[in-house]
This record gives sequence, C-alpha cells and structure tokens, in this order.
Amino acid sequence: MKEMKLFLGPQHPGMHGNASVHMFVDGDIIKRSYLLPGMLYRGFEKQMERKLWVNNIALIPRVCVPEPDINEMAFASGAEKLLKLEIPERAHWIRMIILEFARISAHLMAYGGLGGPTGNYTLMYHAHADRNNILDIFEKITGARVYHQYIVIGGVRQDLPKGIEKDMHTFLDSLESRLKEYRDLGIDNASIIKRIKDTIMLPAEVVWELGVTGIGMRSAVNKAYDIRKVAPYARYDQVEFEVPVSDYSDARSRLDIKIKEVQQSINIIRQCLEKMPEGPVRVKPARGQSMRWTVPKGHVYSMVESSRGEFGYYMVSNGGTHPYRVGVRGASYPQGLLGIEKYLPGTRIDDAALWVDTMGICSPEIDR
Amino acid sequence: MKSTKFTPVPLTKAETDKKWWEIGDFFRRNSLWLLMYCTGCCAIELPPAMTSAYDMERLGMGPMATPRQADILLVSGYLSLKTLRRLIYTYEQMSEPRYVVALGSCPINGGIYHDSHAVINQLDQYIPVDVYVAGCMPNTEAVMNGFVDLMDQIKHKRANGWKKYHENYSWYKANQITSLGEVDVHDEFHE
Amino acid sequence: MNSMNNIERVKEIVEKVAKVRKFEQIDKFQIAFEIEKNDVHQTLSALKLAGWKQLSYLSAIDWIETSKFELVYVLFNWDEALYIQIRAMIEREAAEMNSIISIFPGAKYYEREAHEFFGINFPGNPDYHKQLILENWDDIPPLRKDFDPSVYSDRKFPKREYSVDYSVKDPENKSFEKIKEREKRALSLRTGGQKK
Amino acid sequence: MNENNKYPKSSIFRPLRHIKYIFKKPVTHPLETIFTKKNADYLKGVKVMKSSKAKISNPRTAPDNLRGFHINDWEKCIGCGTCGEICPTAAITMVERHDLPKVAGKLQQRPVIDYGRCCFCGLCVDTCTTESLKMTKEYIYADSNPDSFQLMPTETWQDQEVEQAYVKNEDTDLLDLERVEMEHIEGSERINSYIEVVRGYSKEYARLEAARCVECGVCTASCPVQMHIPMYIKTIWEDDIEGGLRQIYETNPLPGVCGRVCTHNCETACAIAVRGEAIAIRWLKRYIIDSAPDDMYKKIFTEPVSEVIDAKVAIAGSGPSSLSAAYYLRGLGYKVDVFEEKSRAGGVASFGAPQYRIPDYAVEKDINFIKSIGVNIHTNTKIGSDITFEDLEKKYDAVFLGTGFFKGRVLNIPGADHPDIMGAMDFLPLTRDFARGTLKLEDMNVKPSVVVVGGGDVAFDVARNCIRIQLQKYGKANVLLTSLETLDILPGSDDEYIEGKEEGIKFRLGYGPQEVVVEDGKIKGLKVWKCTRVFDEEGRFNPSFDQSQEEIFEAEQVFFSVGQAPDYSYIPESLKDKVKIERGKIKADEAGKVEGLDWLYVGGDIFRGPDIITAVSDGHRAAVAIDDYLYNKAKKKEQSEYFKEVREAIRFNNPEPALKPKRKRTLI
Amino acid sequence: MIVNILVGIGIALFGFALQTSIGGINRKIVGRLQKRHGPRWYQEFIDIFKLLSKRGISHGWIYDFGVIMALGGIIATAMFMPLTVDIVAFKQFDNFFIFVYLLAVGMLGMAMSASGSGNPWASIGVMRALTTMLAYEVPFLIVALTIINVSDSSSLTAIQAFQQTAGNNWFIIALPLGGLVGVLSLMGMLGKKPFETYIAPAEIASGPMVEYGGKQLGMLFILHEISVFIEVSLFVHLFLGGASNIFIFLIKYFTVYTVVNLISNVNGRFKIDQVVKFFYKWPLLLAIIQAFIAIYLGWVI
Repeated sequence: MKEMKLFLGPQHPGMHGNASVHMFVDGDIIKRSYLLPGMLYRGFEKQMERKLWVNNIALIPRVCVPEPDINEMAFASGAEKLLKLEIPERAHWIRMIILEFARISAHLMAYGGLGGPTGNYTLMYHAHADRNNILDIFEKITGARVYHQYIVIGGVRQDLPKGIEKDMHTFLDSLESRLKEYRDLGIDNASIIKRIKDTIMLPAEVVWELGVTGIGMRSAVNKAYDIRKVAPYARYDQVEFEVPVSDYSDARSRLDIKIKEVQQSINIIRQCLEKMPEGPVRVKPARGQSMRWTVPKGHVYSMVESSRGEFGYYMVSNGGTHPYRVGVRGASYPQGLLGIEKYLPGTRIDDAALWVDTMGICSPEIDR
Repeated sequence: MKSTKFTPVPLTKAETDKKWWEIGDFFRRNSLWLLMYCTGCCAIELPPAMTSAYDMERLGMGPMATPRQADILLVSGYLSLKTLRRLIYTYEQMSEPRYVVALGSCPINGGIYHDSHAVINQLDQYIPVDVYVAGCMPNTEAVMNGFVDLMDQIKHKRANGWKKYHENYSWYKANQITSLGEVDVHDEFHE
Repeated sequence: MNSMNNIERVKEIVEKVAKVRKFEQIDKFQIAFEIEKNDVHQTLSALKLAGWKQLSYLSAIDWIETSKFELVYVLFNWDEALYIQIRAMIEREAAEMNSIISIFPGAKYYEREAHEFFGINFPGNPDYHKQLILENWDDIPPLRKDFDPSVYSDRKFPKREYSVDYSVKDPENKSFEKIKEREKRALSLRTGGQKK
Repeated sequence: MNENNKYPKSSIFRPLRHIKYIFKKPVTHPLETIFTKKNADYLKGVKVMKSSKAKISNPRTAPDNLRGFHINDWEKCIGCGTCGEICPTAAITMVERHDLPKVAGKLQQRPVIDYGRCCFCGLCVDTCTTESLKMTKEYIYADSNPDSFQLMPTETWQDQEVEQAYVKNEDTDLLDLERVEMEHIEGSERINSYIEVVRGYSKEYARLEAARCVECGVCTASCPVQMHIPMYIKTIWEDDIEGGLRQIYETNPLPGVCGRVCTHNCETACAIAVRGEAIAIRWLKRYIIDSAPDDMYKKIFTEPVSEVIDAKVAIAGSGPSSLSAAYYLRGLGYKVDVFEEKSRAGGVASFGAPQYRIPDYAVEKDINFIKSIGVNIHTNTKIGSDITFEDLEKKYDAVFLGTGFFKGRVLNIPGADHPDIMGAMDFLPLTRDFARGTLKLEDMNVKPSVVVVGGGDVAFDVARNCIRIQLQKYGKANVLLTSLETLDILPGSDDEYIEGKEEGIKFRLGYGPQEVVVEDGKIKGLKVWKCTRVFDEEGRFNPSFDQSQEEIFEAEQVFFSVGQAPDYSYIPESLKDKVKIERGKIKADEAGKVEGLDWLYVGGDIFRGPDIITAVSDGHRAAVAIDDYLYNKAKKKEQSEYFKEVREAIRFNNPEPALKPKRKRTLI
Repeated sequence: MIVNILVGIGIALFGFALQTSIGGINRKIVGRLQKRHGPRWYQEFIDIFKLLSKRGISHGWIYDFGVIMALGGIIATAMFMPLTVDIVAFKQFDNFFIFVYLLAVGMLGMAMSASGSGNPWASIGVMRALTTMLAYEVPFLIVALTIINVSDSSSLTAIQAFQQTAGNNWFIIALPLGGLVGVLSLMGMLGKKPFETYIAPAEIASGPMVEYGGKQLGMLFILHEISVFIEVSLFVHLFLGGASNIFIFLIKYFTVYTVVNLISNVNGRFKIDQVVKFFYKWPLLLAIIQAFIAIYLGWVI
C-alpha cells in the first residue's frame, strides 16, 4: 500500500497544545514523521529583549502554559545570578512551594492527559478536578489562577496569605490519599497497561543522543539525574526527597515515575511548610523606581528542573534596563523535534498521541 | 358554547423560514459544541471548564474532535501567523451556522503580543467574532459566562458572524492576504 | 563532587585543545570559556569525551555594534554537576559555522533555529536551510538586533482604533500639545540628538 | 531485572471500584456560583438552572489578592501616567480630561485601559504613585463588541461598587520612596564656618537619586519657568551631563543659584512625594551644574547668536529677574547692558542668601556664563546717580527694571527705633560681605543674645548668621526665633527649621511682638503676647492676641525679618505719575510691561515676587515681550538657521504662570 | 401489512427515543462517576435536532447516499426488533440472522459514505470499524449459534419465550461463559472501551465521523442510537430472557446499557491489533468451549 499522509494536530484532540505531527504511514505503522512547530511562535525571545527587566515578569510565564512558574524561577534566578543578589531566606522556601505545586499540577495534567490517547476520560476528569484545586490555591497565593507572575527578581512578589497553609495541607492530604486511585485507574489498569507497556521505548543511548532530560532521562539511565539533586537551587539541598528512577523506559515506567514524583513533591511541600522561616520575602534588585533597574553585564545560563526536564534560560545583559538577549531552552525541545523525527517512526499511529503525551512535550516552549 | 374555529393563518415563505430558524436556534443554542483548537494560552482554562470542576456539559456544551462537527470555533488566545492560516482553514470547514468565541486580550487588540512580529492583533479582521471574553487569561467562570453570552446572542439573533463572513468575504480575504501573504499552507506535507 | 579540582580539570582539557580568550566562573555550577571559532569542534569533542555528554543549549547572540555573532554552546555533565558555556565569535556578514551534529546529534534543531532566527549557516547540518518555526517569512531573520518587530507588526497587523473616546478636550487649551512640543525640543538637546 | 516487579499487580477489577463515585457528591461548582445575574436569568429560561438558584446566582467571590479589572480613585489619582509607562503591553493610555481642575501636582489626564491588551500583571498597581489604581475582585467581562473593551477605570466597575482585591503593599511597591541620603556637614561643625552646608551629590548618588524619578512631569507645571525636570533628571541617570546642561539652560539661566536656594515647588508637587520623599530635584540640578566643566558651557550655544538684532535694552539691577531677562534678550539677539549699584552682580543671590547656602563661586559660574554670551554688566553703577533714568530711556530701545526689595522692614512697635534693631535685608548683605572677608568681625553689630522676629526663610538666614557671628565673636551663641505662626503654619521651609534647630536656634513660636523693652538705652528684651490666630476665617492676615499671656524674651538685640521693601527713588518725577505702585509693587501686565509705557518692563520682587525662580520667569516673559515690541521695529541682520531655532525655542519656552502646590508639612 | 409496518416504524421510533433518553441519563450517571453533574437528560435529543438544523457539507453522492442508505438500513433493522414477546412488528421475521445481516447493511452504508469523504482518518476509522466487527462477530456468532441450538429456534421471540418458559432460566446464567462472551461482544458492538478503537477521538479524530457535520452527522447520530437499541435489545433477548412486558424490557435494557457504559468508562481503549487479538483469544476460546459444553455435553445450567 502506498504511504499515506496523516497529520496529528494542530487541531486534534490527541495533541497537547498547538503543534502538528506530520506522519507518513503505511497501514498503521508510521514510516516517517516530523513535528511542525511554530504554531505558537510569538517571537518570545525578541519580545523579552524589548521589555524591561521588571515587566518581563508579565511575559515570561507565557513560555510554558501548563507550568508557568518554572519560567519565572529560571528568569528570576538568572537575573539574580547576574546581579549577585542574595534573596531573603523565606522567599526561597515560598518559591519551592510554588514550584512543587506547579510540578504537581503539570504532572496531574500530563497524567490526566493519558486519558485522551487511551480513552479513559474518567481519569482525565479526576485529574483535572484535583488540578483545579491547585489552581485555586495558586489564585489565593498569587492572585491569578494560571499566570501567577509571582516569582520575581529579588524574591517573591508578596508573602503567603494568612491561613493558606491549612488549605495546602488539606489538599495535599486528599491528593495523597487518592494517588492509589490514580494508579488503579491509569497505569495499573489492565486495559491501559496493554497500551503503555513495552511501547514508546526510550533506551539510554537515545537519551544521550537526543539530549532528553527529566523523567525521560531518569527512567532510562537509572540515575537520579535531577537538577534539584545534582545542582540544587533555592533550598532543595535542605529538604529530603527521593528521585524515582528506572532502567527501562517505556510509557508505563515514565508515567509511574510521574506519579511517584507527585508523592515526592507532596513531601517537599510539607517539609517546606514546616521549615519555612519567617521574615521578608522580597528585596529590590536596585535602588530607584523599577523602570530604571539595571542588571550588570554578563552571560548566565539559569536552569530549573521542570516537570518535563531541564528548563533553561540563557540570559545576556549589557548592563541596561532591558535584557540584551534571552534564549529559552524548552525542556521538551530535544524529544519534541529530533525525537519525533527519529524515534516516532516505527510505532503505530495509535501510539503517536501517547508518544507526545508521555514524553512530556509542551509545544509553547518549543515554539516560544 | 361558542366554538372557536381554528383558521390557519397562511405564512409566507419568509415567515416560515423565520419560524423554522427560531426553532433551529433553540436547539443550536442549547447544544453548542466546541472545537477545541488550542490556539494559545487561554486553552489552559478550558480543561477545568470541560471537566468536573465547572462541567460545561450542564449547558449542553462539549468538546468535539473535528471542525465539521463543531458549532463554536474557540479561539483561545493569541494567534500566530502559522496558526491563523490553519484557523481560517478550520473555520471554513465548519458547518453553518458557526460561531466564534475569542478568549483573552490577544484576539481583541493583540494583548501582550501587540508588537510582536509573529502574532496578529485583531481577529475580527480575518474572521468574524461573536463574543469576546476579556482577561488574560480569563478565569473559567468568565469563559463560562462568555458562552452563555453567546447563547443569549443566538437567542436574540445577533450572532450573525458567519453570515457576515459570506457577505464580506472579499474584505476578509483581503485582510487575510495583507497579513499572511498567503492564506493557503504550502509545505512538504501539503503538496 | 564539584570541587575546584574539577574546574581545574576542565580548564586543562579546554586549554589543551583551544586558545582560551577568556575564562569566567559564573557560580558554583557554571563556568564559561570564550574561545576561537575554529577550536569549537575540538573543544566540544574533548569535553564530550570527558563526560559532558549533554548539549543543553545552543544559540547565538547578535552583537550588532561590533558586527559579530556570538555562538553559545552550553554543555552539562550530570555526574559532576558543572555547566560549561563555550562561546565563540563569528563574523556577522555571511555568518557560517560548521555544524556540530557529528558530535552532538541533538544540535540539529538548535542549529536550524539559529539559522532561521539569525541567518547563520551551518554547513554539515543536512536540513539547516529548511523553514522550521517561521512560515513564509519575508523579512530579515527576526532575532537580529536590526529587526524591529513593532515596525513589522504595524505594517502587517492593524491595531484597533477604539471608537469610544474618553477624553474631554478643551479646544482652547493646547497645553498638552505644548508640553509635547516642548519635550520634543528638549529631547533634541540631548547629546545624541544634537545636530552636527 | 524483571521490570514487572516494580509495579503493583495490575487488575481489571480495581478500576471498577471507581464506580463508587456515582454515589458521592460531585466536586463541580454549583451553577449559581459561576454565573452572573444576567446569565443566570438566561439559564433559568432554558431550564438549566432552577429559578430559586438563579435569584441568588453570583460568581464565586475571588480571593483577596485577585488581579481582576481595575478601579481608579479619581480623587487620589494625579494623572502621572506611570502606570502607562510600565505597562508591558502598552495597554494604558492617558487621555486629556480638561474637566478636571488644573491644580499643582496633578495633571489633567486619567488612564484608560485597553482590555484588548491588558495582561493583568498588576505592575500598574505596583507602580502607581498614589495608590489610586487598584485591582478588584471582578473578573468576568464578555461582550460581542470589541470596541467595548477599552475602559476608563473609575471608582466603580461597570457602575457598581466593587470590592478591591490586589493593591500594592510594601513588598510589591515598585517605587523607591526614600531619598538618597545627601551628604551635609554636621550642625555642630558647620556653625563654625560659612562653608556650604550641603555637599552635593557624587555621581554615583546622583544617579541613584535620578533613578527614582518616574518621568511623570507633574512637577513641571509647578515650576515658574517650567523646566524640563524629568528630562534633565534622565540625563543624569544616563550620564549625559552635557545634554542635561543644555536642557536646563533652555528654561533657566541661573541653575547654579536655583540648584541651591530655589523654593523647589516642584519637589512639593512631585508624584513620589504623595507617599514618600520627593525626588531631590534641586540638588540634582545642582549636580549637573557642579559636574559640568567650564568648557562644556561653550556647547550650550554652538554658534554665537548675539547682536544679530540692532536694538539695545537696558536692565536696571542684576538680580535673578534682571539676569534672566538679560540672558534671554541676548539669546534673542539684542544688545544688553546691565546696571548694578553694588560691587557684584547677582542681587539676592550675592547679597541676600547666606554664604553657607550659596557660595560666591556658584553665583559667579552662572553670571560668568551670562557674561560670556555678551551681556555687559556694569557694577557700581547706580541708576539715578551714576546714570540717570532719562539717559536709559534715551539711549536704549527698552528698559527692564529688576531692582528688587532691598530694604529691611521693621515693625512699628514701641522701642523699634533703637539703633541695635535691624531689618533682615539690612543685615544680610553685611553678613555676605563678612563671609567674603570684606567686612571684619568688629564691623558686625551682633550682640551676645539675639531675638529674631519672623518665621520665613529669611528669618532663619538671619538667625543662623547670627549664630555664626556670635560664635566667632563671643565663643557661644544665643539666638531665639519667634514668629506669629506656630510650627504647623510656619512659612519657612522644613529644611531650614531642622537645620536651624541643629545649629542651636531656640524657638518660641506663636507669639506676636508688642514692644521692645529698652532700659537705659539698652535693649532688655522683646515683649510678646501669645498669638491666638494668624488668619481670619476668610484667610486674610489678621492676627489676634491673647493679652493675658504676656512674656518677655530677654535679649540684647532684636532682628526683624517681617518683610522687605523696595527703593523707587531712581524713578524720575516725570514718570512717577505714569508708574502706578500698589503695595510696594509696580503695576504691569502679565508679561511685566508697565501700563502705558511700551518701553518699560519690570520683573522680580518689584513686580510679582516672591522668590528667585519666579523672578527668573519674570525675566523670561519680559524678554519675550520686549522682543515682541522691538523685533519688528529693529533693523535685522541676516539670520542663520541656528539663530532662528534658538529664538524660536526661547519664545516657545516662555513660561506660563506656575501652579502653586499645596505645601505638605512633614515636620509634625 | 400496513399495520405491521406502522408498528415497525413505531418500534424504530420508540427504540430511538428510548435509547436517546437512556443515553442522556447515562451521560448523567457517567457524569457522577467523573465527579460532576452531567447534562440534562434530554440533551441527546437537542444535540440530534441541532445537528439536523445545521447545514451539511457534501463530499459527493457516495457520501450523501451512504448515510441515507445506512440510516434506512438501520431503521429497517429496528422495525424487525421485538420489544417483548408480544410486541413485534413482523412476527415471522424476527430471526436472529436478519439482524446480523441487516446490521451489516447499515455498517456498510456508513463505511461507503465515510470512505467517500476522502479523509484519511475516516478511511482508517472505517478499516478499524470493519476489523473490529470481524473480531467480535466470530465469538458472538458462535455463542448465538449455541443459543439457537439450545433453544431450537433462531427467532428472537422464540428464544425469549424459551428462556421465560424454562423458569426464567436466562442464557447468561445458563451459559455463563457464553454470557461473558456476549457482554464482551456487546461492548465491541456498541463501540465501548476498551473496544472503541474505531472512534478514538484522540488518535484518529473520531474515525469514520471525522468529515461529518450538520445533517449528515445528525443522521449518523440517529443511526447510532437505533443501532445501539438493536444491539442492546438483541443482548436482552438473547441472554437476559427477553421481556414479558414492556417494563421488564425497559429495566433490563437500562441495566445492560448502564453496566456496559460504566465498565467502559473506567477503562482505556485497545489498539486495533490488540482488539483483534483479544477477541480471537479469550472470547473465541470461551465461546468454543461454551458451544462444546452446551451442544456436545449438553450441560446447561
């Protein structure tokens, strides 16, 4: 049979975000494929150069929509490195809480996303119901459900509201008790295991070839390659947590790690709430009004462990009020572009959506 | 007892059409299917709206997989040029009557990307829009209220964007060409 | 795990194969080398052999004032937790850099992107000239500093002119116009705006 | 490793357990917490919502710091436009609102927000200078008309009272409300000398201070000459001293003087001062002048513009208004002669203000520049005696009078005719000469204990001078300052009060002098009554006293600083009836043209008063008026483009009457 | 004869109304499973009428004709469906094989039409649909044949009557293995997960339906509702002892559909090869064992 052209996306329920996977299939087997990015291209790096250091905080969360806080963190900590700015201790801990909630939220979304390709919508509904609670907590802390604009250069924008700890504990307890249900409905569900076991493999060699990071890497190389452990930022060196790993990376093991990471994040947030000191939460990076804040000359690569892997900002300042150049390394760049080109072929079209889902591909951060 | 004899008033064709149209409108506004085209960031507020937390199925709404089946084209946020090409394509594929709901600031006047070289500023230059929802991003409640606004518009026969598209087709096309250069997609895949 | 020895070791490795123009330690986990364009490949290979197996980032910076592009390669070694920036200047005119996909296959798309956004050619990368993110682009590569997106945007995408006018104007009071005129005049007195 | 071991056993039955959720309560938000009233009514109509629920329907109340739609308190808002400046999306534009009153410290404009741009980042709130812009808990707004997304925030949202949500607090505030510390000499040290008290900013500090400015321009209208304040502050921040100098000389030919002793209404009007300490505008101006080397002055006029027009103007007096008139007339192309009775030019800057505020070199720097562009200053030339007024009228095409108030006034109370009693303006020139060394310590008639009557800056000048002289003369100081006004309405500036207190002035405020007690030809003290009220209900000066609270402030000498007087003796008899004088001031039109005399112009204290910078504005206006009068009559020479531009700029920058800001007391 | 036809049309309409209502109620139940409320119970009606009120797009006459043919075929099938032992339009024509045959007409019509749309996803969907059909039909037929063998008749009325007379001995209990195969096949027929492969919105964008919109989609919905009615009724009659009156039928119908739907909603879907493998593995084996047990050993509980 002749090769048939198929495209998954941009408007396609199986596609996460606005991108398109073009596939040439023979029967059900994909013979050749590539990702067509750029549907979400906004000229982000150019836009950042044109905005002040201070009002870049309005722009940066938009790089990655499901997990906006990592952008704020990477940008803010990069600028702090250039400024050689010490931020208040409490701010570090609040940042960690925010980042871990964001991680849980992103994992829940990705895990619930499993419901799309495998058809188990109940899983998706449950995951989103829980995720909505996180959004509500975020709204209470930061004043917005999705684009928090909370982690800023010099700390966090404002202190946690009173009584939020109780909300957090309530949510964490209820989520923790439901993790088993998520497993039952998802990766331990016999009908779904058929879809995710031994498919969509990511061997260790491929990891190194592509430069995949995050869960993809950890599930294949069996080592705790997590920036939070390897090169800790904020106060990750002062909390205890495990990095779940595996040496056999199929869709199932990656999802398994996701759920385990949710548990670890819950632990981290609990420790943060316990260990968090009182005190100020923000220092101003410079004197003067914010539009005249400048950042000293220099280059810095600032990285954060996102739910999908190493997320980095390459930031260059020429000493002015605007960044000179900001480059964004989307965590899903390697697997999203080269991965789909090289390693999606050979799987079946049923797997394509699942491939995109379990590899953790976030199209806005590829396009920017 | 006075007998009331039923005398049918003959309706003209236009009136009949109008009656039918009203009946159709009733069904249409109570069963709006969305086309989930995640054009931009505001799409992230749709999962809560569709799923358990806000459950828009209560309003008879639901997501649909393909443009042919959908009634509402949901433009969720900014539109890059590449997306706009596909969006116009998608819009033209939808069966009529079709409605467009634009979420967020970006489709109104460019939003935070107003000076970007890759994002258009006004959606209504390219396709007609029936309801705009303000916010960046709009909260789920705002999105839901926007949908009900659309239903209200349909009820009052004001959601006529799709007719406008026919009437001013050349104007829309001209705008599309000005901004996009070429509306059709040409790449390796579409040859 | 990440001692000074480690940094010394990297320095040795790099200095063996390349002429280091500038070394910089950014923080505990990050160092930077500025080297010559021609030494980049050897340096990257040497570092890859030494354990810096991951190419985290590749991109360019447009230094329009000195008419150069600066290429940046960020490598990471997960076992030793040290990011290394390798930076090299290339000419801005007809910018060209041999591809590194033979060393890091993952660089393929980074290079394509750099080509698209800066116009740097990467011989050795089979697809570098194909359009990736942009579609039907009709201007200079957008991340170059001499490209002004707002001009492009104004030209192509009309801005909305709202019909609601909230202003209450006083036809006789031209104070706002006057203030603007005065500011214009004063701006021209700046050193930059001086005639001659 | 068998990878199956790491997972719990899979099952096809366990998922079925989830069917239990059929019997549990859904987590869905009830409809009545989602929809607005209007939409709930619609939903009631299509049977989605029960009518009992629709009645109470109201969207979920947002948390306390939600970044919702904006409201703006118009009472508080000063129209500074900082919100629009910082807006990352250029969503906020300022629109003219001429229906608002024109008052100092406020601009007649208000922000309009384009919700087709707004990204709800809240930076506008964070940076608002007045805390007037706030965000609310409202987050629902949809419409089918895109035009309805540009909204002007007022106190209400969609005509409804709404709860505010995101407001700024200390953490989120993006302004720098604290002034960069200015170095000055300590009180105990400075009273021993006449060294300038305020040392001036270093480059680093000046840049930090300049970085606080938000470039709103609220200050400009309060400046009598409407200097380009935000712009020259920006030049400091960008380290472009030359540009700043040029911008300053556009509107003010005496920046060195004004940078030290200006009344700085601009700082009172400053937007930052609404909640914090104003930008140190005066000192920043001084920084530019201090750091501009002499050769940089040559770049202010890149071409000589003098004597292009064949007409001559005489200027009587060399005070601020005269120098200003001279400078602008010169810039406009006229030949200018300045006649000064004293030995130095500068008027009040050289003889009124004390040396520790404005040293001679600073005055000279300004005057030298004015001289360098070709203004002839004839010192020691008194009009009336050295040159007659008729001569001026004959020889010159126009005459400008800026002779100032240079006579001290003394209260008309018993005992006030004692020779040891002096008016401030008689005393202060002597102190200047003393500080210069032209007068010796013995010449200074200052007794060991002194009472100064008056509450203005001049009174402080007198008191602080007395302290310095007493210390040198007697080794200790004893100065008491008394005024009608209590501290809350004291006319003198806060700085003077603080510094005076540091230097050891004693204060007894709120007393009205009734008699100078003289015994045996020597002053014993000043008898005062408690002042119960200074101004009457209508706000006129009309003090009343409580006789029962009588006190005597013991002192050997009394200085009166209760006002100054002009000396019009030089005006010839022939003109006396044409020049109308009211309350000591010459009546003239807005620009200073004396009514009925086309060629005679006045400015400064004798026309409008009350301070240096207003005098400078008088000079500018008069210069433009003189130009109007002479330009068409005079024979013109060929003009260069540059000259045209300069002339245009001078005429264009002709200042409007300044708005007087309401003073904010920070002392109490 | 006319009366019969009218009754038949009545049954078809009733079937449509019944299934649409029960579908709506099931959406509410599934909603609860998913921690939410779900739509109004009559939402499905509104959906269908809305679709019919919209303008369709034609992709050629095969596309249009296929839908009409499919709908006609399925209505025709429904007309033969007995509701209870007594309510049946054409007494002699309620043979099991008529349904199997006529259902195929509907399916083929849809396949024809979908292929006519020219969308690759539709072709893939049609291929998958036919493959799935092939997969579940074999075990189902074996079990059905066993039932026919046991009850000695291929008439649904007779099969019902057989079960009812034998002391309400339903075949799902009498032939437990066969009953299990029957449930699985029913899930396959209804396109419920895990056998939903041919619709699979997230993979192949609703498969055969990808190009349908407006009127055609409305007709497809009606077709779908009626075919569900046929399939569930078939199951009720074959395995659950049919119904002696309409209420029992309704209860059984509702129960079967709801149970299948609930099971479906906590499971994922298989890949197409897994579907085929699955049906050709356990259900087929069980069906054969059941047939062996029932026919050769005569062990019927």
